[in-house]
Amino acid sequence: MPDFLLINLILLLMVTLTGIAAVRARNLLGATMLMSIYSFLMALVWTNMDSIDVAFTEAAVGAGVSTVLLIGALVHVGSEEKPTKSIHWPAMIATVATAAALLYGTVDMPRFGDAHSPANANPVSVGYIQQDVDKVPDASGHHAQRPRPHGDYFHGHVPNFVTAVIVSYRAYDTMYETTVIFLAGMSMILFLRRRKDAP
Amino acid sequence: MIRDNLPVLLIVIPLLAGLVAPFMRRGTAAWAWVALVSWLVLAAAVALLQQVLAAPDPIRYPMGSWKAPWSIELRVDALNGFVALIVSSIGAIVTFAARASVEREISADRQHIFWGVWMLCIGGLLGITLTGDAFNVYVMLEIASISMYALIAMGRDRDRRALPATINYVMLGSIGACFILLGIGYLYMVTGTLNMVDMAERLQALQARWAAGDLAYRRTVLAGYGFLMAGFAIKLALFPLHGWMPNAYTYAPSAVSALLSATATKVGAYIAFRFMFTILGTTFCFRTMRSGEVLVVCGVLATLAGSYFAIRQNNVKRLLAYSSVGQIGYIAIGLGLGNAAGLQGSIIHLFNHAMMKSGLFLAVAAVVLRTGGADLRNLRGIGRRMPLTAAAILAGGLALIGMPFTAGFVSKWYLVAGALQQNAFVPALAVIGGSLLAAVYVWRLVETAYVQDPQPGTDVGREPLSIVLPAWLLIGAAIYVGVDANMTSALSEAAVRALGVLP
Amino acid sequence: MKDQMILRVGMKMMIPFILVYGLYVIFHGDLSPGGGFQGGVVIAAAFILYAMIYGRDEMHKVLPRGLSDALVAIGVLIFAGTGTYGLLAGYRFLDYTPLKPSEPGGAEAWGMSLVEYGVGFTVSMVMVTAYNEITEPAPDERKTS
Amino acid sequence: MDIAGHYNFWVAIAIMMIGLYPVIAKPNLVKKVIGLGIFQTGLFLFYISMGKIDGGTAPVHFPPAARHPQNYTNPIPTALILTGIVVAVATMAVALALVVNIKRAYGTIEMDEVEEIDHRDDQR
Repeated sequence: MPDFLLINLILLLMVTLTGIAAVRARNLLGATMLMSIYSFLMALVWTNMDSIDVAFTEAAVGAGVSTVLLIGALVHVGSEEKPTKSIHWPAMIATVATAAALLYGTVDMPRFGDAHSPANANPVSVGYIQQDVDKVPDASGHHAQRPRPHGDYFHGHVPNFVTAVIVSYRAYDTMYETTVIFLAGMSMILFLRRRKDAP
Repeated sequence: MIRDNLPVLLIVIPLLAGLVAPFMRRGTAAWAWVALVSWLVLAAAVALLQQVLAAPDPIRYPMGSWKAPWSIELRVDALNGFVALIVSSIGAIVTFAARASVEREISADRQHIFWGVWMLCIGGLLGITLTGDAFNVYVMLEIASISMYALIAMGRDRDRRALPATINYVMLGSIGACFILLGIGYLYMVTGTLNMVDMAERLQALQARWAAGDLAYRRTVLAGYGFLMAGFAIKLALFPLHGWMPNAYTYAPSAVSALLSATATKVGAYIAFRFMFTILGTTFCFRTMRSGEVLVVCGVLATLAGSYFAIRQNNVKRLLAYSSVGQIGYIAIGLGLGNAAGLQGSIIHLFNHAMMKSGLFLAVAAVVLRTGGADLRNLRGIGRRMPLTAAAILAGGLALIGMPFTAGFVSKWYLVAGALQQNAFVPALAVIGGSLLAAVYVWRLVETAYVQDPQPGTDVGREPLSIVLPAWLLIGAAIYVGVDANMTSALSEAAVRALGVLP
Repeated sequence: MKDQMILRVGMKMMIPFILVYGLYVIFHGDLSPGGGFQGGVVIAAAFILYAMIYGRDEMHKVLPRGLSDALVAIGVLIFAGTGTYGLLAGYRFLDYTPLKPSEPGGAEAWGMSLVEYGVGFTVSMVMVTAYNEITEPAPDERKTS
Repeated sequence: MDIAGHYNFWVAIAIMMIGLYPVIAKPNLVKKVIGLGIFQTGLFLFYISMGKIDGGTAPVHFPPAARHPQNYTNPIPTALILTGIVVAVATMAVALALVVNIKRAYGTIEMDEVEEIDHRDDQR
């Protein structure tokens, strides 16, 4: 897999450098543009790691909507950042401590890309890929027998495993994810809508 | 059919109601709708708790009927059911009381949206309480947090300082949520499942391997646990990480302070209980990680420092917020002791503190409504002008101190008993010392209300009974469980049994 | 940007394609990468572009505020309603089987599509609302301090 | 423990820390929001890294291929992170709305100046 490794390393290097540049940029509009570039690069990283859905979302949301929102906010707040002193030591100590704790945890982790790690070889993810999960019979006797004796529950209707996970197996999470978005919209109306236009 | 679906009804009813409420166009209509629904939710919570106590095993509800580790399931045992009862009863009573206060403090054209967000906040808190899936905890936490940000920021109609208070909470709360997500990720990485029961079984198997000398994935689990607890400590406002709380509760609308002080931190405490006892297990938390000692130290410091800071405040809402920091210290002490009596004290205190604190905040909301502010000077002469309100503050204050025949006494009794069982004298002394400090700040409130003369030239008018009577309902409940502790001690015993500490 | 001829004409030609692409992403969520969320954002991008080029007042003629506010809630209600339908039909919450009891696998696919449409409505309209509100000029009649 | 085996997690942690530092250190609220965004993306990179499988492909099934778990990236982290991204953008929208409100109420978005103004008000 040398090609994967090479592309991955180059992309990760670019992402990291863009992230540092976005944080360090004095001009907030510049920082916003760097954030947008950062999100696009991150989308590439995820495409390279075979998480197409996440890459798509990051490209649409991180590079698109977030940038629009940031620029919209900058129109109101101005794009100059006040100069600050070089290093904020308490923050640096907190950051280094957090990083140390996180790195301590990575030492015992399964190898990156391991198909036999506990997460990847678990029956849960295997079940999601084979789409061979049963339903629990309920009090009224529904689901007492399977629609098919073996194999794919969806009869091939849902080839995208991720979609099956987010809107069927774990639809409850997704429902509340949509509610989070609803709440964000309501908060924007609460905070920013002008008085006469309120619904 | 309703009996089989009670757990999900408890979550879906607030969701649907909260989605509809913003489109009622008038604040009062939205309030009436939300108040009605919150009583319905309370009824469902009571029925669910009865069902749980009658059933031998926890009630499990797989979403979408998918088999358990693949689906998200709700899992309700005595502890869940009890916390859901706390959240929904506070939600019902405070919603009922909040109308006058909200109409005064929030501009009229935003109230209908405010009530929708309010309902979703209650729904999110119930969602955290009932879920049996680790990642779902994070999603529900975000529902509750984002609605809390919106609710707290609505205080800016009265005081612009609500805005910086909220943005601080947004930053700290988001970092806390990220820590929780990191912790869940570390645990997912070594177990491969997100279902709490499944995760617990796999972690037990892993711990058996460690005991046999094979230290596979050990450091990953240790780091993951550390991040989870750090995240919960932020959400719970445990002492060194309580920074967001005083300002948020001070500048939030009074009704919001009453709701959040009683529910948000309690749910944070519950989820720490759940992860420590159900998922990782007592051996891991108390032997391998020594988190008992850490929690007791934080709890002792919180009790003393919180109460000390409370004494120095001149704003009643801020005083009560620091008092909450101290009271959360008691919960942490009981959790850190880890024996049956300590845990029981902790769980009883969840209930007691919710009742007392939201009762007190409601009484303060009545004062704000009539005098226009929550400073200590607004309290002057309240004893004569608003006798019921002042009496509510007095009774709630006595319960906070932990006088005999009030709720605080029962939980502190259990906590001291739990500490003495382990020959831990420092926490026992801290519980008593915290009560003494509480007596000082409660005395400041009572002295201002009853002894000092009212500010001349101000007329407060009639007491707002729509707020004061619900406040008395909450404080009355706090006093009732102090006199007759059978209900709470039986429930907490069942809850401790569900945690697996008692046989 | 109202006086930029090339932008006006170019956008007028592009916006239908953006909308169609957004709908494609939503409708094909179960077959290919994408789904309600991503498609919703793409659709929102079309409206936001329109508002940028022609001004927000023009966009409000196409998509009145009341409508976008209502669709925000209707999207989540479609999702929760699909779940509740399972409940009312005697199954469990979010069980899509009663949508087509004769073929449970197909019923799941039906349910997933419905739910994705709901997500698409909410996400696109929230993004449009967020854009509208964040670009709202500062109110003169209300001083917050 | 080998460098080749964990480098992706370390890069994810580095990105998280690049984001965490400005959230604590910078007084400018927009910078804090940007930092939070970077922190959350690093966290998402960490999640996606655990689902990656050597030689696997995107989690979409095309009929002749076998539904063998070693052929596909683990769909669970992907599904979780889709939710995570949505939550992140919701948080960002709420935070930016608050920042705009703070600018209107205080005339600045530097947190230290805001605190100074509040402190001065308290003195009065």
